[in-house]
Amino acid sequence: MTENGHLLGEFFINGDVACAEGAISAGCRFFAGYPITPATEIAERMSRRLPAIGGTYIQMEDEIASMNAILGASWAGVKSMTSTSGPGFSLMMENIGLGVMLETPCVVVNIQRAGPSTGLPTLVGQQDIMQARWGSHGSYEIIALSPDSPQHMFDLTVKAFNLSEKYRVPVLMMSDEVVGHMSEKVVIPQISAADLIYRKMPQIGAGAYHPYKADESLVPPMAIAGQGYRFHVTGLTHDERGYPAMTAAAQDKLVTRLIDKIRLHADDIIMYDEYMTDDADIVVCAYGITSRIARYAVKLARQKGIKAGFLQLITLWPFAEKRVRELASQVKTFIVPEINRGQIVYEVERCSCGKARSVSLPHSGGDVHRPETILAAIKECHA
Amino acid sequence: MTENGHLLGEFFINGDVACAEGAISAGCRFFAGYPITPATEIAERMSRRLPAIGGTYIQMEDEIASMNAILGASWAGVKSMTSTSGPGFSLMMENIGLGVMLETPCVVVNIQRAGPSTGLPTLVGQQDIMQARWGSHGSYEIIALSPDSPQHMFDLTVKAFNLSEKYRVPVLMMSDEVVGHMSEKVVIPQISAADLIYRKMPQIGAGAYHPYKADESLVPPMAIAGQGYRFHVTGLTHDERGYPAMTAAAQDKLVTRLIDKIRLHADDIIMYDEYMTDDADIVVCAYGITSRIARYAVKLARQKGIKAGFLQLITLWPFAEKRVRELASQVKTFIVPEINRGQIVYEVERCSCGKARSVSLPHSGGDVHRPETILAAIKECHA
Amino acid sequence: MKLWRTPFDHNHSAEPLAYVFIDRERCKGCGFCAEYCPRDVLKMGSELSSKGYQLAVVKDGSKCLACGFCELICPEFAVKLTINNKAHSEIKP
Amino acid sequence: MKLWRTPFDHNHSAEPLAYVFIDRERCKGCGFCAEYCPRDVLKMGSELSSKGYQLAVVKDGSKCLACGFCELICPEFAVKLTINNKAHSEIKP
Amino acid sequence: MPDHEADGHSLIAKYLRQDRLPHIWCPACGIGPALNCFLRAIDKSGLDPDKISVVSGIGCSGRVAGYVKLDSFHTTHGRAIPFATGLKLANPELKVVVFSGDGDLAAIGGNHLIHAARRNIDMTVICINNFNYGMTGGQVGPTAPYDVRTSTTPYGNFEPPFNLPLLLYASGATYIARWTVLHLHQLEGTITEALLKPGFSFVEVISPCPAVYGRMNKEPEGLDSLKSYEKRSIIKNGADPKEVDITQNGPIIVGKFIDVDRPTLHGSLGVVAERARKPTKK
Amino acid sequence: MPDHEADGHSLIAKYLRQDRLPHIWCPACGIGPALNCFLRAIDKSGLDPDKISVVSGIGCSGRVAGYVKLDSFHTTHGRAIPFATGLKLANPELKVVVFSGDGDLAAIGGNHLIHAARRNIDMTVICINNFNYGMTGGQVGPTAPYDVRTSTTPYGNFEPPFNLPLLLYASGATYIARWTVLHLHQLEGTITEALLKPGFSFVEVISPCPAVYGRMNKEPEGLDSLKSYEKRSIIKNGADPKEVDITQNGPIIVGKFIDVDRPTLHGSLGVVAERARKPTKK
Amino acid sequence: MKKAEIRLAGFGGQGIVLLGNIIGKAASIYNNSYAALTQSYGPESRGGSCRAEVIISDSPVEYPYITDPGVVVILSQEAYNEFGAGAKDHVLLIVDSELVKIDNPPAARMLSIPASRLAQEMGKPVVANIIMLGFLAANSDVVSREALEKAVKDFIPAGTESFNMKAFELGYSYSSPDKGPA
Amino acid sequence: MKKAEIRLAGFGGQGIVLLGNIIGKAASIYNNSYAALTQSYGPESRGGSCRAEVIISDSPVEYPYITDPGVVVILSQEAYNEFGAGAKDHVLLIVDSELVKIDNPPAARMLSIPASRLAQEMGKPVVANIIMLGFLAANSDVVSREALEKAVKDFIPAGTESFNMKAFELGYSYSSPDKGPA
Ligand SMILES: Cc1ncc(C[n+]2csc(CCOP(=O)(O)OP(=O)(O)O)c2C)c(N)n1
Ligand SMILES: Cc1ncc(C[n+]2csc(CCOP(=O)(O)OP(=O)(O)O)c2C)c(N)n1
Ligand code: SF4
Ligand code: SF4
Ligand code: SF4
Ligand code: SF4
Ligand code: SF4
Ligand code: SF4
Ligand SMILES: [Mg+2]
Ligand SMILES: [Mg+2]
Repeated sequence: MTENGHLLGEFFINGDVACAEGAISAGCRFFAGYPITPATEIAERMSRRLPAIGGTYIQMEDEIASMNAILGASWAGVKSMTSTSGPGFSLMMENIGLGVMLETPCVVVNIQRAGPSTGLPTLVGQQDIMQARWGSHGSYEIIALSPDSPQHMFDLTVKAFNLSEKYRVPVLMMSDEVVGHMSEKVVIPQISAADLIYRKMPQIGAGAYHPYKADESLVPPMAIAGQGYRFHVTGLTHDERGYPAMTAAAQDKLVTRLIDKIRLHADDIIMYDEYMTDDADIVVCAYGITSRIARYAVKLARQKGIKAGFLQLITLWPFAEKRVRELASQVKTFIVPEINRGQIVYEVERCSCGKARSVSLPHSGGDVHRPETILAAIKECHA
Repeated sequence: MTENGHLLGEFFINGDVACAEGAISAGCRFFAGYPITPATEIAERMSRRLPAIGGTYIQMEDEIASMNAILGASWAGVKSMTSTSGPGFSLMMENIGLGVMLETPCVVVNIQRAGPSTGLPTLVGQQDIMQARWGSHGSYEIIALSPDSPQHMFDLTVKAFNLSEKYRVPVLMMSDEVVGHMSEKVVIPQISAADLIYRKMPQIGAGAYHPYKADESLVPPMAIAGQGYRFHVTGLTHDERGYPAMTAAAQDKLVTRLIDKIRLHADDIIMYDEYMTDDADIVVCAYGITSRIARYAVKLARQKGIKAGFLQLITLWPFAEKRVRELASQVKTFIVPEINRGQIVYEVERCSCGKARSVSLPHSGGDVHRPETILAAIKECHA
Repeated sequence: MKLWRTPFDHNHSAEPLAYVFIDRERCKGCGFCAEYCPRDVLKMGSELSSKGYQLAVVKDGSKCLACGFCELICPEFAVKLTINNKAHSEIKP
Repeated sequence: MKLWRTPFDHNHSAEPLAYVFIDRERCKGCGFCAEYCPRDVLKMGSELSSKGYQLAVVKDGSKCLACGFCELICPEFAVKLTINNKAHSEIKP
Repeated sequence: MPDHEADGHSLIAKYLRQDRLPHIWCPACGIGPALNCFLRAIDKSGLDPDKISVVSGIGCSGRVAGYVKLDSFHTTHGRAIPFATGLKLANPELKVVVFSGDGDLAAIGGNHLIHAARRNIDMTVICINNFNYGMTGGQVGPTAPYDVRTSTTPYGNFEPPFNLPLLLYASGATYIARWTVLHLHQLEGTITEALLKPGFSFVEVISPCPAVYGRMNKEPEGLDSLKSYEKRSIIKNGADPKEVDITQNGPIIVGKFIDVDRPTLHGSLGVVAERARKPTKK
Repeated sequence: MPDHEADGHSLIAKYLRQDRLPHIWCPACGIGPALNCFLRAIDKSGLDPDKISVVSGIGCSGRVAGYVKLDSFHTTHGRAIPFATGLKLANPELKVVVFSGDGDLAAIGGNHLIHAARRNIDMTVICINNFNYGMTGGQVGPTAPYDVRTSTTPYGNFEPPFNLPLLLYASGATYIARWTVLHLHQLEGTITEALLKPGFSFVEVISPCPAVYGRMNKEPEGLDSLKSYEKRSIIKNGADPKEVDITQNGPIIVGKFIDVDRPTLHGSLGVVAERARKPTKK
Repeated sequence: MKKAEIRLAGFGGQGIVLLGNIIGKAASIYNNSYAALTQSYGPESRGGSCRAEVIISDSPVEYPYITDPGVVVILSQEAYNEFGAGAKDHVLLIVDSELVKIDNPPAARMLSIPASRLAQEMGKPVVANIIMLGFLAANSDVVSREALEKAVKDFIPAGTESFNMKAFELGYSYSSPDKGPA
Repeated sequence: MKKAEIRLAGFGGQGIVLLGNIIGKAASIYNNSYAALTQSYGPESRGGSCRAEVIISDSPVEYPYITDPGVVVILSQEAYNEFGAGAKDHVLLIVDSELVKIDNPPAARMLSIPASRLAQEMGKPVVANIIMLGFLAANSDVVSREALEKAVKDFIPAGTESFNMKAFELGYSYSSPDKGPA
């Protein structure tokens, strides 16, 4: 363990534990949560780790309380996180919206299981992807990431904190039961201050500071409680001073900035990975655990001489719209396997504008796609 | 008032009150809710009306409780409803999912205001449209309707109960503050038994009855509590007996049916209205309060000789995919004004497959579009 | 029920212990100050404010005890009490 | 603490008041029945069930009081008590 | 000899979905004996089983709804009570029982619990208190005594627990009792009484969870817990709810604590309905 | 003469965002006087105002956060307490005050309220109890006395109310008091004490809502309510929380009811942190 | 197509939305026209700005917002500043002279009545809106007096009919000191 | 590319996932290979069916599921019926002979050890999995004995090292009555 409390070295750990360690490495020192399969191991790890390194673990009475607690902690200046799965994620929706409205950095981890409702608590799903984008009421944009392995869990959790601090928005880690529960080697590197982003603090005095006045970055500096700024923030539509402003004009100004600070920085935020797309006719587009299977299937297809390629979405939201539009002009078909009944495929279809065909490979959950299923779809599209 | 307790005649009432009266006319006799602007008048009306006609009004401790209470009431055999707005709708998400999973008929009314978060509590929004479709975790389909006037509130509420009973799914009335709070004449007709749909009851004895065994309609008959069926239902993935079945196969069977009972009956469920689309080059697609403005703008455009048409979505979900695909082959442009930063336009764009252009006319909320804004967009597309 | 405090032995004072000022823009005529002033310093006037509220007015400022209750109870932060230091200094403890 | 009832004056009975049957498929060897049988009718055996649980067995059925506690406490619904009506009819109230 | 004692196993057959056995509970879990008492109480109460609905939330205890051969509802975590409220209000003929765990009822569901008690709705709530979240692997719960070890309190629980009978009393429950799964005859009798009591009744059942809670707190076998209960429990009917809090090693006061009468929600709703039906001027 | 009495208006200027006046509250609403007491109590307490955070939920009372010139958070309906919990846990140097309404704290937020009290977290909760949901137009709330008229109980309230001091006592609060907005000096003193008390303190303020609740319950003017309080209230410090419930026309017992000491959450967290830092074998 | 647009503006608690409802109901139910009432208000229960707008038309109302009001009723200074001062000359402006101070006469035809004072003199400040309605009825022909009176009775508490009719009559027969009914 | 796939199957509470973790860690941390452990279990805390599967490979594991296990360790009758009985002949099948009753010998090469009885005899039924691990170490070369022992020590409670090593040794040196190590 380093002085900062983060681990260093190689570990054989599961994705949940890797996520917790990623958070700690990113500087997270507050965790509020409520147990739920298959995310509980994150909370358990945090409950063991945080007290020893000056952080706080608290198990709240439910997920709503957990979500609010991490918002509060963030306003006290501490990087904070919660973790849950579908049912708890649904409960958090209202206050993820509060996080968006107050522009509160924090990370929410969803280890997805199969739904709807209680569904299959111990088995995998990737069914909350659209919910991550649209699940809270009102107009907003959000950032959501999708890891494919324990190492990726670690790396993307660090990334999630960085994005969250940079853009002052809750960042959603949309993982799944398989990634959360599978164990692999995770290398935890030395993390230096330069690797981590902390929110911009106000550079001016308390009198002149307006909590929602942004420069061209569109992200306002964030004062934290207890430093004399005596600021006010509200979930109501507000002006730059943070005061309620009950007009359509104030609404438009505020919402436009909240949306634009994400949309206009999409290039900085969006991450994806490609494999043999250069000359591909058929591109399989997947994310999370499914991307490992899809990549494998594409490899098999290439062995059979089919010009298949693979696009892995690492950032789910904002959607990699530009890249999909580009690829749509090049390829004939997108195949979108996901452990749901069609979610990201809607975006792929939309951005293809009829130039490429979009084929959904849905799965109801409880298990992952078999590589053969994806391969068969590739072959069929190829024929 | 008729013997059944429903009103008869002409009334000058607002949309919220019309919704309450629609529910009563549809046979709703249980309402559980939690006050919230701008939906409170529905609850207030119900609290006055129901006790007098043998129904029950209860104000629960929050929206989560309200949602669960109406599910419970439905399983006791009583048509039930709740009403809310954005923040409460977000809180209901988990248990709307339970309603879907248990296949529980009920109606949830969302009088939309502007968000995100507390936003503008007294001012209009149409920002929860995608949330209605995707807001709960897991894979599912749902029905959502969008009224444009107090009369429509009445009529569609009756329709919502009918669809809900027929398909055993929560039906969402996605109204908005303007429609909820505006008053117009509402004609309440004599409603006969034939106008109303009640859930299919089991025709076989308790021993042979399986709560989730469906015929080709895909909608299983529904026993209610207290009649000797001694049935079990669970939010876990379950088999036809309603018993938990923790396998991917059971999940696939169940989820497929839940989805197909809506998707395969889309033609029966989907309602839309058209105005001068026959020869239109440009179609404005709108819903709710915005459709009244859009229709007016299209009329103005026609007066100026522009071949504009209008598509009003009455059913938001399932989306009128077929009709939009057809129109996309005919028209050059869709213009989609909505009081959000782009939601239904995603579906329009997707279903247009690049054949027609989709133009979003977003609005941050707090007010409605001005007819001139839509007209200007039509003119621009025409030029 | 004792709702206010008697800060000093007010009988020893010749001048009012405090000056009461009612902000006419803020007062909404609730009548709390007038009703609960222990010395009947305040009363509700007949004049309406620009928003149509009946304004509280000072009836007899000389009787003011400087108890502060009017200031404390005013829902509109409309009452401003200025302590008359001169009067206070005259009082021998 | 009195956890069970003594249904009859059992000393008057010659035959066991009830026959105890342990379902070997259900028993998971928790030991509750054996520990809390007031008459030591039951004990934990050494045999393992197909799932590897140590099974409860009847040690001395003749001492059974028919108090029903074993049946009530078994978490697995594995204990079945059959009242010996003959024995009961022999008992004069 | 009353029927229910003579023929426990046929009662079980009558009220239990035997096609679902073996159940999912761990060996030596206390939920089974509690369920056993509940089934017998149903029979003893003389209530028409066709009119009884059992509603559970999520958790090991919440699985009870799946095993009783009655109309039964396995809802979402924490929401059994509002679901049951809807059932009962929509059909007052039903006897509605909520059977669930401490986490379900007092953590995420705590608000519904106190509000239902406040309303004094006709409902019996049976709470299996095993001091932790069994189903998710033994995390601290709101009834976990101070300083106990759980999977999320590796250094000891730093939060004091609720005293559930006191909380329920303060909320308005009219019948409150507590027993351990060793006090089975008493538990059976109490549940019977609770089922027949108008208004809101609450029965707390102290129950071992050897698989997770016990393992971490020196009671790795269910028997260890029962022996601890045997040693620590003190029957004190009518005890002041203030004095029945449970500590890690202190006494466990059991008994029927509260049994009072207050107008029930259904009574008051009747009054309101009558007023509403009276033709008024307007 | 202590500073805070001498110069009420300058205090107001010090702690109130005067640029936001006039506030949105109705004429004769009781929130203003309560806020006034709070501002004075802050001053009296000697706490560094830069270290005080005020958190509110949604409601008329919840607007207080917007008017105090302190770090202040206007969160979502019912969630002020968990938000405040995060603030306090992440920075124990802060003094965290939750100022909100009966509906916000005891209806939708009831669970957070009892759990925060259970934890005995360092936090002062000031609850404006106006017996209804003022902001949304006067619906029944969980403290509304039996049989009162509200916009959703047109035939009379059919639910009994919570006795908040008793509920808080049962949950574990270590400081509990109640005053009406007529008892302003007492209220000021109580809030001052509460602010300085370690652990969870709860101050209930009985307050008129003439615009909606009063209008429907024969107190259409704020003064009517104050006069009713004057007539009905009885000061009884140390009263047993059991005996302080409020009925439609009965007495209103006011006073400081509970002031006891229990380990605070921060104390216990300190113990745990110490244990955690001790190097163990593994 | 005959169409009338009426704007009623003041602050919360003055019964403005009720006025809108009475007018709308009178028109659509008792006068057999079509009417649409929209409203806008702030978060305050009382005292915030409040507006009700009624369109009355002999054909169904499509676009439910008023675009060019023929009648504007003003019940607060704020409302006057926003909607009264700049009203064009074809507008009939009706103001409560007790609540509005007018420095420069507006372009619009203006009639004023001290409705709130008259109501206070009647002993019930709340009936100011009904007095105003009577005055409106006398000075504009958007809805018939009979229809308005019927509608008033639908909305007021039972037992207050005659008092309200007296208020209505007071307004109806009030003769404005300004450019009176032509 | 060298690749080994191991399946461990039984029921909850037997420490199957722990076994998987030990093997995975031994391979990936102490043997410098790559390993991926996946698991599947039901909602029961104990007694439900439970499975852990490990892939060990000298290159990064892409597809994380086993497709053709070379070693199958069986700790319950149910698991045997599902994964053991039909195992092909290139598979090494290791069963706890105390928990599995085999009617017809399977096609696979089978080794058995009464690990649960041996553990009970040691006085600690929970070490059955470590005995099994020792036996596995002796009869297959997927991971080195040293690596496994190191990994065991990482996972067991402090103070139980020597006891666990004894259990490991017991399994390691146990000679199966079946077709033993070649
Ligand atoms: C909204 C939500 N959050 C969390 C969970 C996960 N969960 C399932 S059961 C449970 C706790 C159960 O504890 P308790 O009610 O005490 O029952 P026990 O298992 O101890 O009998 C939790 C947190 C869930 N299913 N839903
Ligand atoms: C989730 C949610 N539900 C409902 C509301 C609507 N709402 C706003 S304030 C309020 C009640 C406020 O009552 P109380 O806390 O007593 O405050 P008061 O206005 O009486 O001071 C409600 C229900 C909301 N904003 N959010
Ligand atoms: S300070 Fe105010 S309340 Fe006290 S006596 Fe003077 S005027 Fe009256
Ligand atoms: S208390 Fe304030 S608002 Fe009320 S009358 Fe007096 S000065 Fe006016
Ligand atoms: S009934 Fe059971 S517990 Fe009672 S004596 Fe017989 S064997 Fe023992
Ligand atoms: S109580 Fe039941 S499970 Fe336990 S040992 Fe006895 S028979 Fe077996
Ligand atoms: S985990 Fe605990 S409560 Fe759950 S079944 Fe096992 S022993 Fe019982
Ligand atoms: S509605 Fe009631 S609580 Fe709200 S500001 Fe008005 S008087 Fe006060
Ligand atoms: Mg529990
Ligand atoms: Mg209130």
